Amino acid sequence: MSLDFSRNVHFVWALLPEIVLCAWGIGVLLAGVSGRRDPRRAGGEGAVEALPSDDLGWLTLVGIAVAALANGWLHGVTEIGASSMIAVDGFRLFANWIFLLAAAFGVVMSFTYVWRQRLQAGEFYALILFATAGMMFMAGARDLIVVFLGLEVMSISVYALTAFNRRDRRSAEAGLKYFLLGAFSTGFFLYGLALTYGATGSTNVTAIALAVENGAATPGLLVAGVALLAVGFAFKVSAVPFHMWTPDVYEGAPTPVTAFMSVAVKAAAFVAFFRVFLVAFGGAYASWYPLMWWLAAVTMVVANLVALAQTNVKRMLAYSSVAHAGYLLVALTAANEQATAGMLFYLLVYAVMNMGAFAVVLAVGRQAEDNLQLDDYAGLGNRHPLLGVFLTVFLLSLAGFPGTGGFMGKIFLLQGAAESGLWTLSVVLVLTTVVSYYYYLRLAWYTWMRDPILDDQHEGVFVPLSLRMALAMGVAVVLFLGIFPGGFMALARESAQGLAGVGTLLLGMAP
Amino acid sequence: MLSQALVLSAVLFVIGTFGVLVRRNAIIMFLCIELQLNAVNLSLVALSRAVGIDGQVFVFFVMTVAAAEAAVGLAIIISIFRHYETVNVDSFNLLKW
Amino acid sequence: MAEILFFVFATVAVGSALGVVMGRSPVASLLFMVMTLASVAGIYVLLEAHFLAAIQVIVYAGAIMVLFMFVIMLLNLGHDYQRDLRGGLFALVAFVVSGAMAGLLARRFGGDEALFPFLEGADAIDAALVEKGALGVIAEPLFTTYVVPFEITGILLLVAIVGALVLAKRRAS
Amino acid sequence: MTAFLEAIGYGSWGLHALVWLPLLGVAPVLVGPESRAKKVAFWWSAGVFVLSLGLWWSFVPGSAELQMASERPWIGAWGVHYALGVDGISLFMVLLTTFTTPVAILGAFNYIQKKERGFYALMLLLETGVVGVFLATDLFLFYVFFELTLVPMYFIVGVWGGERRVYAAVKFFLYTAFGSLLMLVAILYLHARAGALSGDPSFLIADLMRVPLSLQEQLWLFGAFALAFSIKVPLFPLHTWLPDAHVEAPTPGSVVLAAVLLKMGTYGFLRFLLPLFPAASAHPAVVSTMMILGVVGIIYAAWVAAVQPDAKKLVAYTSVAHMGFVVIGVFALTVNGLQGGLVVMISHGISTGALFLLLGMLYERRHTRLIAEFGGLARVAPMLATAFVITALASIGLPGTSGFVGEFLALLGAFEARPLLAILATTGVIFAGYYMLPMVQKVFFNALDRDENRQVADLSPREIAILAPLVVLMVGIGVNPAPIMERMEPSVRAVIERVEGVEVDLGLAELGVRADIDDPDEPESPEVAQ
Amino acid sequence: MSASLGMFWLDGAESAAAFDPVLPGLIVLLPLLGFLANGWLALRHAERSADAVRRGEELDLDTGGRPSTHTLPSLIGPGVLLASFALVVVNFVRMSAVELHDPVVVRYWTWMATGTFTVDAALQFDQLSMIMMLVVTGVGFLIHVFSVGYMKDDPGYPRYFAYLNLFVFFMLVLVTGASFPVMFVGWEGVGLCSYLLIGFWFGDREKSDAGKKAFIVNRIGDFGFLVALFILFINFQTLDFVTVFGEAPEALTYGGGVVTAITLFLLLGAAGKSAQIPLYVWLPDAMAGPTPVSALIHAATMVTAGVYMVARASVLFALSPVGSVTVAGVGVATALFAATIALTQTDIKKVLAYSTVSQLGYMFLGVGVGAYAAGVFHLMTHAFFKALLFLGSGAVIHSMHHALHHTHNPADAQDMRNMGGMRRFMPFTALAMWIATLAIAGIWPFAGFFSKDEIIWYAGAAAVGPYAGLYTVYWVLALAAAMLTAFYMTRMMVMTFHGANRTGDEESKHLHEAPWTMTVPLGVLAVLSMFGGWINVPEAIRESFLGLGGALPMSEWLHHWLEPITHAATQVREEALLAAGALAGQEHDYGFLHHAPFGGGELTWALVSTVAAAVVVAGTVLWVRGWSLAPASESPEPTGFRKVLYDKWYVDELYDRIIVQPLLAVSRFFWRFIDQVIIDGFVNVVGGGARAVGWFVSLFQTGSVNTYAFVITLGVLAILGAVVAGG
Repeated sequence: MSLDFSRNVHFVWALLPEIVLCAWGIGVLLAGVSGRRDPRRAGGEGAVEALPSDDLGWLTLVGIAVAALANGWLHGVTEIGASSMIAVDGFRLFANWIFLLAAAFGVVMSFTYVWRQRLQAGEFYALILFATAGMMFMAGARDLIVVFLGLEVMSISVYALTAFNRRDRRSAEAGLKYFLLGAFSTGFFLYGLALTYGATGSTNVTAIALAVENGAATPGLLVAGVALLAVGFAFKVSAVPFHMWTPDVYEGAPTPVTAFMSVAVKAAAFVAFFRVFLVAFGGAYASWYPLMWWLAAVTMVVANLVALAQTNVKRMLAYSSVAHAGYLLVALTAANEQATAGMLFYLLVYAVMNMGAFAVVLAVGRQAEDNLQLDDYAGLGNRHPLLGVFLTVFLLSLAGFPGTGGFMGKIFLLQGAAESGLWTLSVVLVLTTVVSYYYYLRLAWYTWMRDPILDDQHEGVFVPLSLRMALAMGVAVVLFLGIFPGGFMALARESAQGLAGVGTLLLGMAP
Repeated sequence: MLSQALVLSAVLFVIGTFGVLVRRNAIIMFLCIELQLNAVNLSLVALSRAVGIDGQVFVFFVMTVAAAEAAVGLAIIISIFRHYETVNVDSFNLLKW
Repeated sequence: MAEILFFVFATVAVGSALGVVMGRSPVASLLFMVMTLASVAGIYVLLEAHFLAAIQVIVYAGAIMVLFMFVIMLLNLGHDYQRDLRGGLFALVAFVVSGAMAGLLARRFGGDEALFPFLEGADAIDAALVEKGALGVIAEPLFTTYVVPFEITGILLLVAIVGALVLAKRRAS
Repeated sequence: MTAFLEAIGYGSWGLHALVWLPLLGVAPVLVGPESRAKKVAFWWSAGVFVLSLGLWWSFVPGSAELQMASERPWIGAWGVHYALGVDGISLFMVLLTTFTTPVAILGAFNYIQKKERGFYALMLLLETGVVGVFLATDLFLFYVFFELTLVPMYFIVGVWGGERRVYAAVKFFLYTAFGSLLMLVAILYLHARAGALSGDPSFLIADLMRVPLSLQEQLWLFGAFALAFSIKVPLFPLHTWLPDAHVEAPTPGSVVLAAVLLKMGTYGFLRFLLPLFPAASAHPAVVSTMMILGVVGIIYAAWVAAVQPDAKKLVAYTSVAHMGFVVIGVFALTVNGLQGGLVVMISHGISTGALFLLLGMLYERRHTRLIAEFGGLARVAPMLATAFVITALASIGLPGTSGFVGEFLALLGAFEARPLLAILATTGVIFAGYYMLPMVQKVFFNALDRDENRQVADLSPREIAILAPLVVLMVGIGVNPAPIMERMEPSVRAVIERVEGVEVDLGLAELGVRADIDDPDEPESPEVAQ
Repeated sequence: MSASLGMFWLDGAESAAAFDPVLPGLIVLLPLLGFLANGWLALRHAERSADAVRRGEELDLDTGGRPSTHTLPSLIGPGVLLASFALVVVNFVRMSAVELHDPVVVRYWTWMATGTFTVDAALQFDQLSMIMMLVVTGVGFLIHVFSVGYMKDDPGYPRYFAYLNLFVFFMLVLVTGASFPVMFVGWEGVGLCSYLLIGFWFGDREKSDAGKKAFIVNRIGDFGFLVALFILFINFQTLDFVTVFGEAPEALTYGGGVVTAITLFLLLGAAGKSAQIPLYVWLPDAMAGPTPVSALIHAATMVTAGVYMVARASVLFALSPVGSVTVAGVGVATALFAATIALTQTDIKKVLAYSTVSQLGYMFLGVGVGAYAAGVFHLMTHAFFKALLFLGSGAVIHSMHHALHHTHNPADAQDMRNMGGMRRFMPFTALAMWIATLAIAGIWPFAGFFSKDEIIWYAGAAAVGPYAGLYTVYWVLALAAAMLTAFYMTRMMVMTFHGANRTGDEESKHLHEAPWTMTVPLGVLAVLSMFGGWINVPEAIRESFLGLGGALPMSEWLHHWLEPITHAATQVREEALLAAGALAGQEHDYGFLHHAPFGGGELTWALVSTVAAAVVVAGTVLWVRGWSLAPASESPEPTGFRKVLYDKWYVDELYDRIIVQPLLAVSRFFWRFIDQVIIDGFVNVVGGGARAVGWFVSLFQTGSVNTYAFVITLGVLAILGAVVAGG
């Protein structure tokens, strides 16, 4: 099927996955509030034996599956005619897969958590679905205003999700911080949007690109707009120095939410970041290239160094996710097709490995916010060997070790950097990777090389079957991507083809 | 008048920013953020004079967003107030370092 | 005339914006905020955005600010007033930083219309205003070109409602 | 034998089996009961060793070509190949690995008391990694295996190690990872250059060798590669991870570490550093630097070893000294030096591996490694003492043992290149006695004045089975190394010709023409000849 | 030996014009087999005794059953030596039957082959190696036999023979190796055996230390040896003797830097092995080993390896006057220096040890002055009389040990002050040792007279070419050392065998003559010490020699026998001297050596020296007998210069102070400071620094939203600033 956006109804087809998700979200919401289930009755903390009824969760999963079907269907669809606000290209669809994957993983992780924490399941799952829809809007947006609105749908959902656990002060605190700073950064983003609009006369990515390349854009406003938009995106991808919220929010948010947003929000922000900067501002590469260079370098260095000092595992993983943003920024700095494909591939791998790691954190935390300190992981490998192995694989992948998807992803990014001749940045990347080894390995050594703590607090680590399967699949995917990355790499490469590659044109500008 | 309006919006924006930096009261911080959004709206309107009507449409969207944010944001503030009995952000420091 | 009005509005806007920041109580800040919004609405009028000016006053100053007020009342913040304005070095540095930012931004807008040589300019808009009316000029793109964003705002509001509902509900136990 | 191997098609699947069979063995080890893990692992690795022996016969001596080579695309878009092959250099490294692994596993039977399944699984995983390193003919594949070896070793040291095991494991890991990651950037640079040159990216060494690089580039890349390999070797002053890792590692870990992991560094010199960056390798300043570092390593490590109170640490430092011989041999860039270096690698693998096994046996008996705690053991454990003395002598290069052949040739080769440095290095012969003999004396000789030592048991049949083949090899290679050397000579010669032919290559490359190094008819410009 | 076998080898010798060695490999292999057999027995025995030790019992040879711990080693050990010796004799006879000019090289397999460097596992049979093999296997066999008696009750009996056989194996490899590397195998191998045998009683810390010291000091020499090899290799591209020595005169410049370097490094190697200044210090300590070991290794064979090597490489030394004069200088200095120390020693084995060092110095002097045959000659005679002296002293110690053991007297069995009058208890030993003493003192017509006087004579006569002045000094010093030798040897004999017995009344009852296994070798060696020198009677005195005159087969037989080995060197020297005009006016027939520095012919000086030595001997006997000696426990400490000599000029202390301790200190410094503080410190600082920086930066994460917003604003400012400034 081909879509012609001169007919508005075609937007329905183009946005089918989003629509499915939104509709399903409303459905889940209604199912949730129809009150068949009383969370207070269903169980409580301490009652581990009885499995909760996960029906809402499964319902959500079905929704995600339907959206996935729709997304798959879109692969066979082509755009014709003038480019519209909504892109139907591989880039968007690949990103959608990542969001859906993350959402599904997040939902599976939440099953027991929602029940143990007595959260309102309907709203919870609905917000996940809405957030996912928001991300999809961002990924498909070819108009800054759609990016902005997608961003807001996503953000507001995630703000709510972060503060969702009303019984937990940390959750509320995280929610507040996230919200205040998020809104603050939205201001910058919006300002950037306004200036870009003023400079180029449009918010459509294609139109902006045209204006920028023609030199028609007002340079004075454009650079300021670019800078402020970069700030907005940098905040969402949590690049240093706009990362300050990340550790606090990741630590405080409910673990499944942390897992979800550490992956999906970052992915969505990056996808939009790439589309806006590579397509719209491709012609102004020279002006934002040093910006990204420094942003990437500073992010990698600071995040990895600070992660060294963490003793809280969630917080450590938060810094780790900041560091990964740095790696991805290298791809943005390289700004070529290879790097873009690498970014997509990396995000895919990152989604699996990071959520996997958080899933283990969740299990060790007894489906709650317990046992988050490094010390609590002492001897985990002895008590729960399989969990230990899973954690180790995910950590190795995060560290970028051969045999895991993380390695291939990193190589992909480095290849992109190489194509643009970013050798210094590559060196920074690998050196900071060495630093990151330390803290990933530290978790591994607590897991395997310390004597287990045997006390009540560490009893009751409980991994429901669904999560267990998800973990196993995650490990399998991580290893598969590490050993046979070819297929997905080809897909990523194909998906990245739609975006212009500008980096290679400007070789030799490396500072 | 366009330039002046833009300058004014910049000034308002920066005042909002400054407010976020120096106020401890979460609600006032949020107010300052609203001020920023408002400043952006002003520049959008001003630019729309030069660029086209789209800018005014955007203002419409921004207001919606502001409203949505206000709803959720205030809810979060209420939620946290229930824990701390205050909205002073310096009190919220379970999460740090 | 317009120029003078602009400067009056601008002065009031900046003054009351400063009032928002410096206000001694949340309620005071809120009222200053309303004043700012109103002055900006005035400038909207000067910029021929009449519909937005109305929305600004009705929705923004009227509805959203009232929501703020409710919350302030609800949390009874007027009484737990404390000196929440940061002072000292932090404020000084913040001021310098903000000032620098303002300078940087303002420098961009130095010249006048010369900034936008390629644009149709105000005349086109004035023409459209005459043709479609203040409402039509916004409504048309809103429901044609921007129908997708418009629908997204629907989702956005839904999300906001759900979120607010979940978060502000009384504690479960 | 050769006919039999041909009949079963060994040439086509042998290498793949050698790489992947150990990995396959992880499954039965993990699935079976804890108590059987060690036996399964041992017999499995012994089977791999038997299989690897086929290499000896199916390898055709006298050829510098890669043999049994195969390649198929792995990651097509980047030109990454799953390419394996064996030549005279890697042949012995592979055999050393497959030989060492079962020996080390056998040596672990009593030492490893907890989480046995995990341990033996990691040992097999490690074997896969190391064999892969030695067989890979694709730089990317090599790097993957190179890094892959770190993880099992990290856990072997960290989980089953001594008191400061975590410190040692992390130090080991970070040190080596630091080097190899920088090498990764260099690899990618090389790859980018190769891709830009031919338009068809490839990581195959053969393709990368065609990339014309300026001297400047070569020096940079050389630095990155050399750093990675030098840390692995380890070369002074990058060696401080080694004593810690060795002391803390469990016996089998130390054995594998010393016997094969360190060889990955020097193997990297031979396989990658010299052929890929011939101009940099032959650069006088580089040669001098590397050789000086080697010499310093020899002397410095010997001295430091001599004052160690911990026997295992002592042996660890001797590794540094021995690898110094390899380095000076390799960077002498002479046929003698390179072959000497290779023989030292083999010899060091056997003798130092044996020393670690022996120290492990001592540790199992006395639960200490402090030299001062021992004394007079020769009276109660004559077999142990005999084996130890023979091994120690092989280690310090007594003629008639493998150590001598290697060191002699390495020094000879070094002398051809840098006489003064070689003379300094030769003092290592003296200092070898200076560190080794006092240790032997204090442990096995002197008075048997401690009651704990009086009860030390002699070798068990299992331990004899471990040590006997090692001792036989030490003496066997010492007496008749020729079969080994005739197999490695053509490959070594090819490396040297590559390095020596470089200036031709460079000169023409600047004119946009690439000289075919292998073509002997290529006219050489006169200034190149000298 | 059956007649048919006899026919076989004689046939071979007659029919073939060339020398065709009989079972050459077996000569070398037999001791190795002996080692393996004995080694296996030793391990078995050690296993059993280890059990005993664990039970807290004492070791006993009977533990393992006498046959396998004693009888078998007693048969195997000397047996393989006897067989080897027989084979050597057969080959010697066959070699003497033919005119052999070029060495016969037997190749077994390629040892090392790199492509540019090849060395075969090959043995070389020529006149020199034949002489050496005769000495090694012959004297070796006698000492093995002696050991059977001497070590009879030692708990390590089979191990002892295993080591001894291994030693002979390596010694044979050393003397027959056809290339420098193969020679080096033997060279280090004997060092190893020396190490093992010195520390044979390893339970004793000091003995163990002595073994270690020997090995390490030897390794210093080996370092020199190796470097010499490297230099040789780059000049010849091979290390085979035949090629190197064949090409040397053409390939190397006479007196050039290369050959000088080669010879000096070789000298370092030789000095290590042959205990010359400055590396002699290990040999006196090596007396810690069983006495037969001292006789075999540290007197007769191993320590002469350096002399053998110089003789083997005579061409090279001839090419380097500097090298030669250094060799000679080191030799004579050692001879004199060691002799002075021997003057005051009271330990019988120490006296002999320094005497050995001193005599080795003579040999070095010999090969240094170009008298290679003379050096080898002295090597041979020295093997006889010094082995005899050691074995004799061993018999005495054995006896003393028994006596002291019986009475549980802790006194030192080796201290001569505890002896005295021993000839009454062991007359045969006394007689044999007197013969050896006269031989070493250089009294006509004992073996030592011929060999030592020849060396001294050549030293004097060498003062015609380069460094004539130096050679003259050497000559004087050598003469002085000869007198000292006569003195300290006589002193030793008198203190041991004459005067009153000081062992103790009770103890003296247990002193007795040694068993036959010990006395028979003494007897044989005594005969050799008597007549061994006659194989090389100088031409000048042949006619008058004992009136035997023409009855001797030939004068200077050894010279002629070694002619094929040394002629190249002699030729080089002569040509050089001729070219320099140094031989102008000299009669030029066999050699160039006809006059001593102060005039007088060979005969004159022979007479002078023997008379002088005889006078010293006689005088000493009278003087020392007059001393009032007391047992060691009652003797006062020596004082003054005597103490300096008694404490060996404090050389060990000096070495300890300037080499060993500084080395240890530097090593510790390297470890504790460079390794742990600098390098590891750097590594840890980097690691710790990273963590500290991380910690510090994390402090900005105050938890306050204002701060976060502030940082974000700073970031915005930075970005805006950069972009605005840039754009």
